[in-house]
Amino acid sequence: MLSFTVRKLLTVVGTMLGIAVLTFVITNVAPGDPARLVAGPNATEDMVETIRSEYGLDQPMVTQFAIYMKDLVSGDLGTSIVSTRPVLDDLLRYAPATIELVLVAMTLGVIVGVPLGMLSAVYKDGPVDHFTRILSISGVAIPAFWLGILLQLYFSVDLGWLPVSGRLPLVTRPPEMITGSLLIDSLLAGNLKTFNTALSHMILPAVVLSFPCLASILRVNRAEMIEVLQSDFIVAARAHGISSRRIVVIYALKNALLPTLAMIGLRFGWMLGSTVLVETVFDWPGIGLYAVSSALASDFKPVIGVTLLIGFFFIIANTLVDLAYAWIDPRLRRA
Amino acid sequence: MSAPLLDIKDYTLDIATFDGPVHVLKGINLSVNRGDTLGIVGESGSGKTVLVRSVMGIGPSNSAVEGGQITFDGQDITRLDPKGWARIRGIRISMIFQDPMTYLNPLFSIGQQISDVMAAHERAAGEGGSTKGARRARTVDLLDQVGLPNPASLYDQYPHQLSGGMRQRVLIAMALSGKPDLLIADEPTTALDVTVQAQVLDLIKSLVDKLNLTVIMISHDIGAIATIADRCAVMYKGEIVEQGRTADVLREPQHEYTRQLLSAVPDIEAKPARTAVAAACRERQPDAPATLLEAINLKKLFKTQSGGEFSAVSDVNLSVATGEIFGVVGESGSGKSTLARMLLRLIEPTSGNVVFAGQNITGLTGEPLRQIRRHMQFVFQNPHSALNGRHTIGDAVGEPLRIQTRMSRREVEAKVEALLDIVQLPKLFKYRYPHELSGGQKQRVCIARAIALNPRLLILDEPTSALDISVQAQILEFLQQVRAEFNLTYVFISHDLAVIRQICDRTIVMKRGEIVEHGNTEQIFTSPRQEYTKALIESGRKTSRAATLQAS
Amino acid sequence: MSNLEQTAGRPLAFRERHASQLRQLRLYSQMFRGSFSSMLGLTLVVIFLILAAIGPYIVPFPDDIRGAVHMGSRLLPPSSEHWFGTDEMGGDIFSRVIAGARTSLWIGIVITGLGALVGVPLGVIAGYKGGWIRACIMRVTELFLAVPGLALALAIVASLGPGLTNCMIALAIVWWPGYVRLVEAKTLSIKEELFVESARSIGARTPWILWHHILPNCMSPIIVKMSMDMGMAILAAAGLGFIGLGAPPPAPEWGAMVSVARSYMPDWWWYSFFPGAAIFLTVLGFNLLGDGLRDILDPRSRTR
Amino acid sequence: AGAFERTDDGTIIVFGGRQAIPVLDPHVRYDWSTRMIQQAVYDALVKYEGDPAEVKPWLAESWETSEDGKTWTFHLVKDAKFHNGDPVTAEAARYSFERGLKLNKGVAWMLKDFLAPEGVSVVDEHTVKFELKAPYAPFLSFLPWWFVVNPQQVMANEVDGDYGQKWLTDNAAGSGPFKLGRWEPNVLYEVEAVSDYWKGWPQGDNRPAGVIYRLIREPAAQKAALQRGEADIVEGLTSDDYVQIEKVPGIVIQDHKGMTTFGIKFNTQKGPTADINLRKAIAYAMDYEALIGIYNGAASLETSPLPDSMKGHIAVEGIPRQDLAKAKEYLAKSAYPEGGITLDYVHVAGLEEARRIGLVLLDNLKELNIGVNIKPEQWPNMVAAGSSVETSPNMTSVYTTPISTDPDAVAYQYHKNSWGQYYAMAYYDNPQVSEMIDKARGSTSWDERAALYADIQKQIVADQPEVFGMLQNRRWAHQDYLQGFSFSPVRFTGEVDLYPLWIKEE
Ligand SMILES: Nc1ncnc2c1ncn2[C@@H]1O[C@H](COP(=O)(O)OP(=O)(O)OP(=O)(O)O)[C@@H](O)[C@H]1O
Ligand SMILES: Nc1ncnc2c1ncn2[C@@H]1O[C@H](COP(=O)(O)OP(=O)(O)OP(=O)(O)O)[C@@H](O)[C@H]1O
Ligand SMILES: [Mg+2]
Ligand SMILES: [Mg+2]
Repeated sequence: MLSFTVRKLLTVVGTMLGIAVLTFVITNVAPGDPARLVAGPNATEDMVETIRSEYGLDQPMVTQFAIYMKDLVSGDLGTSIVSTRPVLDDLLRYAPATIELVLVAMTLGVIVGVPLGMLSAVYKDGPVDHFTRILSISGVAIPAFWLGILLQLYFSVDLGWLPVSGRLPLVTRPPEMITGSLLIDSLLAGNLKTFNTALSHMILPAVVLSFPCLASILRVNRAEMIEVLQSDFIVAARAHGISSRRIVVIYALKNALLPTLAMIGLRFGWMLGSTVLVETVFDWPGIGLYAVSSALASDFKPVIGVTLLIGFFFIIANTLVDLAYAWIDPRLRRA
Repeated sequence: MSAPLLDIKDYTLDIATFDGPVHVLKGINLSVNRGDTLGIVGESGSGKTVLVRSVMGIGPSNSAVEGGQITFDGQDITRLDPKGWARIRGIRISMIFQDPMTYLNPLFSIGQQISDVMAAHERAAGEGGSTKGARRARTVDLLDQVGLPNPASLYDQYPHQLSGGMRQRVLIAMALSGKPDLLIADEPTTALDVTVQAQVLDLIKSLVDKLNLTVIMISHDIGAIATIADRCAVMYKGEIVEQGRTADVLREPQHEYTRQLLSAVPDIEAKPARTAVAAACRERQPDAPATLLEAINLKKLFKTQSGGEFSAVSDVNLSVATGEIFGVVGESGSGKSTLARMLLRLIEPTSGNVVFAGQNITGLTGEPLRQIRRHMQFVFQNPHSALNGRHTIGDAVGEPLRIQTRMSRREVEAKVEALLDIVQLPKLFKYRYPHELSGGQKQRVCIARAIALNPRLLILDEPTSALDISVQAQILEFLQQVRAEFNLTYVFISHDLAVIRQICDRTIVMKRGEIVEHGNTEQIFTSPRQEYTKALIESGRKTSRAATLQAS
Repeated sequence: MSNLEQTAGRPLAFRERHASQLRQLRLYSQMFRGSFSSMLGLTLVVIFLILAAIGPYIVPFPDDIRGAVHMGSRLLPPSSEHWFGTDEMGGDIFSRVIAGARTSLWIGIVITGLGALVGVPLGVIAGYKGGWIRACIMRVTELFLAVPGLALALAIVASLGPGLTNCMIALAIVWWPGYVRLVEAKTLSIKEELFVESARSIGARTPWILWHHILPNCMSPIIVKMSMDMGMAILAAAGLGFIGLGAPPPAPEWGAMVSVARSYMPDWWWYSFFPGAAIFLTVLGFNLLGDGLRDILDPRSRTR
Repeated sequence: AGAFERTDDGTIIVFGGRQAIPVLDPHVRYDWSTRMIQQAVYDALVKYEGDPAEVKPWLAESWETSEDGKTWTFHLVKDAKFHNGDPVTAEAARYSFERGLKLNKGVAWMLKDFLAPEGVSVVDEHTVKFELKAPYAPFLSFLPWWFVVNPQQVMANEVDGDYGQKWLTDNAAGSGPFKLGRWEPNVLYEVEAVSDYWKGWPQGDNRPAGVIYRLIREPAAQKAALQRGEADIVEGLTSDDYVQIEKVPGIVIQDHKGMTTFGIKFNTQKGPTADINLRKAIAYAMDYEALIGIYNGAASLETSPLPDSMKGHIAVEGIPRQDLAKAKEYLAKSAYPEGGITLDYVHVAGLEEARRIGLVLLDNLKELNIGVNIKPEQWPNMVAAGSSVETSPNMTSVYTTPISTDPDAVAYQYHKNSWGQYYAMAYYDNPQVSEMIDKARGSTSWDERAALYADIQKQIVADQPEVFGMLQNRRWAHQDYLQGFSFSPVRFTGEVDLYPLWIKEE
């Protein structure tokens, strides 16, 4: 068990280093010059030079890379040249918003997607099935940013039911930060009103983010359910007189859940990636927005940082999925 | 005698397919009385499974009953609603399935699956649920009854932790948990080892006697039917062509098909009339070396998943003389296929040497290896997967020619047609795809492919075990013909002792990767030296002798 | 069988020789036609292809495609003259949306084409060769797969600078690993098939096996994935265009159009609605088509 | 309902802006959003106010200049104090200038060529003296942007001799009318009113309790926020939105003529645009009315390189207006009489109007058979490309907001010394003009300078290093209950003086 954990840990570290190398190389293929941006429009060449040397941008690329990797090993992700803050601080500040959003969206995707997938598999070719199939294909095909805009237009502007963007109305003081999740923190603080407003801000972005995920979970679960329902052991269970309900909800679902779990893991990473679009549309102060604004300013340390963080979350998610796999599937359990 | 327990009258069933409806069952008439054991035999695809599944109400989804009815215990169950089925399925009629590997849910423990069935039955019977503990006790009891060791600890184990035979016992236990009036067993032993087959058959037989069950058992193995069933029915192309007391049917088959079937069963007791092919062959090729193939201390280690090592073949020595048929027998997993693959260098031996026609081929790579492969060919166990589904038969047969020779396209075409002729397939087949051919035809294609380059040695890895008995007989006979025609030397692998006895000159017996006995085939059969060999022959006899005994 | 023997004497007609293939095709087309969603997908894709081919020649305002300015007719709502209304420069949105089909088709083809071109050979090699070659290829692939594509593409375009070409390069860079994984997995399983061993036993060389046995058997999932990816690539490119890293003006690129149009919400809703709908329908079409193809070509891997 | 929140202290105004404030340090960064908050929490010796902008006494109640124009002495008010209670002294002022010059970031460029850190000295507790290396006429016009920080606080938070940069990034050590409140980078920034601000409050008891600057990146979201009453004042709507929202009752549009000039800079040294005839041809082909149209009328055409409200501005006669005949005439004289070339037009990615001007240009140049390749670039990359003659694009759209009201602020952009700067992407080289600029900035006599600037303007227009575009109006939309809005053209786009704002409650 110990060696297993150590091995796992080593792969995680290895992958993270790999991602760091990859993103560093990628973001440095063409030289942008963020120093100019922060130096201001009128800055003279020597002022730009000051900033360059302060951030080590005047060093040869190889040296910059060596320094970056050295710092990285000691947990330092470098400094954002735009915000002048350590990237790690910035990430810690913005990550909770993203994580909260992604988790809510994921939950939404799972609690809607799995039962719907199950239903449409059971009533294959029925009206429910047709509806969910349209839903699932649309979900994957619809541009998230466009859907976001349309929903904003309808629910916020036309109907005025939900706020347009942001995490909280600005006059609302956020609850004391404990977990970083506004929903949980406001509940912990016993502030239902804040909870409700935070939730109302969450709804649109979470729906937009979860839609494609919901769709693919639904799709996988449906396909798996159909396949499992035709499998020999389900036939056997039927032949042995086990009730259809039990067969579907317990026997088949558990088997279908395995590939669904894999999809959930996959989609988790994907969702983290799409936050760059959704957070832009909804002005959600998370790492996606941070990445976009940094990328647009050619400020690459934060971009690398965000990529690393997303990669890290993704690995964590996949590890969790693996654990869940082992928990569900006795064949994978170790002695 | 009162009314039969199960009565099938003029039952006709169609299955809708792309090409229109297929008449899978045509006017089936069958009745089973309480306490009867009925066996159904018939070739693959004759409709046995569809028939018994219809009795259970779990037939193919796109099927339509065209006529007739099925009556169970006086009740018409042809068009029963789900509620009605709930009272019958699994409780009054229950079923044991063909392949124990796929009929158990891999994610639930064995005990859980069995006690679920019990709970379902209690609910259906309206008895109200018994406690979990009570169910557990009964489950353990049942597991004990089907002869499983250590039933209490088995309760919490998962299917993958059990061997095939154990799983089949679990399935039997599950089928018995509802104390059914009628038990249907669909080829309960085909997926199992020879030795295990016999045990499971014994178990079913003893249960039938002990619990006074009414049983329908399907098999294409006439021996198995003869062991268990006192009545039997023969199915052919969706029809029941013959039924009656098993002994009668076997002794005096009425229908042409039955006769054919019976004559195709290889007889382990029969002393074969061997033609002296080997000698003739050597005569024709006096310059050929006496020993064509030799294996010296061959050894193969596999890495297991847990990181350890597993010896699939250890220290095997053998020598095959030119022109002989060299037999390899052994139970499943004894390393036969691994050995064969090593002989051909399809997998690398961990150590040891293979000498072919005086040349050590162990170290060969690249071009020399390719050249040597012209002379030794392989016929695989499963013809269904040995052909690439995307190539036409013509492509498949022509492939070795294209790879190994410089023949022009037209020459290849001509040769392919000639080869198809040799294996007795119409020339037009070269435009067909494998899935359009029957198993026997596919195996012929494989053989055509193997002999395309005029090899000297053919290694046949259970060439008939995936085929029906009647087809098997044809293929065996055909192989003999080809051998005579091409001066071939065979290494013939099989777990079917009767087949081995019929055609092999010399034989080795393998157990867990080692040769436990070798020598003249007849000698091994008449006076086996090892316990293992004896047991192997004995269990082979069990199924086979019963057939012949009752027939004679 | 008897009539088969009769015909054996004379040379065979095309129809007879290819009876099997024809039957297969007929089966496919029947299955395909039987599914409403597949047909819908096919229809959408065909419309899209037609528009990409002849769109620029049939639009009412061809000048507007290349960014003509009509300050007099800015932001007009949909009307009989301007079916989809006009944009902030007085351009006819209908014309621009139609013309965008070609841009999108190009994007889709380049990205999936490059992705497959790089990914498939690597996947086949990794799957078939095994050993350290496989380890190397798969490590790199997994590395790419460990970072969500959009995030990585964003970083690449940001570094290369915005523009359609860079956008396509970036997406191609993040796209190939998907093919490697698909093909590698498929190859691994095909490699174990008996027919491959059978080919080896008759002395086939590795390239022969890869080309004649492995690749044809990988083809179905590759085709399915490529048809799906056409849509997904268009979607991803539109996403980058939306962030402002895609095609520069006045190229009629749907994502970029939505991006600009976003500032004109909600009063000028048509501006963002139609390009967005075009993306949606196109991607939907390719997805449905891919789904339909999968059902007939590769029914067992319906899960992904 | 208004967006403002009532607290015990009064109301809190909500400002919706599109740009973040990553670094607040007044000597490190400035852009409009940053400076708006800097102006709120810090004081400088002097302050710009009014339209036209004038330099008003602030921390300095009076000042005098020596005869040679090299020494400036400022007398500080006695009652000014920092937010922590420390008095604002001459030493604080000196320290702040030293800090700004030594850090060599942000504002440093304005003075560093004329003022060394040692040139600032404390005369007495309330008097500070500047000794310039050479007379520098625009000196005073830069001082409003040199904010005074509290040396005690800064030095207390110094790490590794960084002059407290790290700390000042999101803390403040000022004496201004507001102090920092909630500070959530990338979300919102709050400043709270200092009730006993040393200079008092013009709106008296109506002064707000504070201002929240909320980041709303999307114009559509901004508009929605305004309409839904989630913001009291917003900036950065699209031109069409301003037109639209003007009709909404309860919303007021501030529309003022600004100083931000727009020009399409040609690369005058390299490529086809080195040919003055081609440049003239393009300038005459341009549809100037469309430039106004893009802003829905909220802009005015440039009549000179200098913005209208700048001292010394003259309307240069004969500045090109659209005239296709003339354009073709010039084209015929150029090296490309038939056109047939394609020129790059680079603009900052995301700048909507610049993009649209590119479209107009593209449309107009079709007449000359000249193609236009519109290339959006990230700002840093564009600046990097522009920093060398070789890589500077054929045409670059450049907005420049002069940092002060002194004509030198714009004229110097055409000096050869400015080469390498983004606003000098034209690589304009006219020794005569450079000489006149040098002369004007060294002179202490306004009349002499005015004459020089008039000549400079005429000569630059004649040389056509750029297409002289328009001055865009500055616009904000706010609720009608928001009072005290005061415009000054010298502020950046979007920047508002928060000090006089207040909310009128019914
Ligand atoms: N779901 C189905 N759809 C179409 N055809 C089917 C279906 N199920 C069975 N068949 C066809 O019905 C025929 C009878 O099949 P069945 O499974 O009963 O054969 P079997 O006698 O049990 O063969 P085996 O010995 O191989 O088990 C076969 O030709 C088979 O192809
Ligand atoms: N590639 C492999 N990796 C690991 N173990 C293997 C591999 N191939 C075979 N084995 C193991 O080696 C043993 C011998 O296998 P082999 O296939 O030779 O048996 P066999 O006698 O041919 O059995 P059967 O009659 O079922 O075909 C088995 O236990 C099998 O699990
Ligand atoms: Mg069967
Ligand atoms: Mg084998």
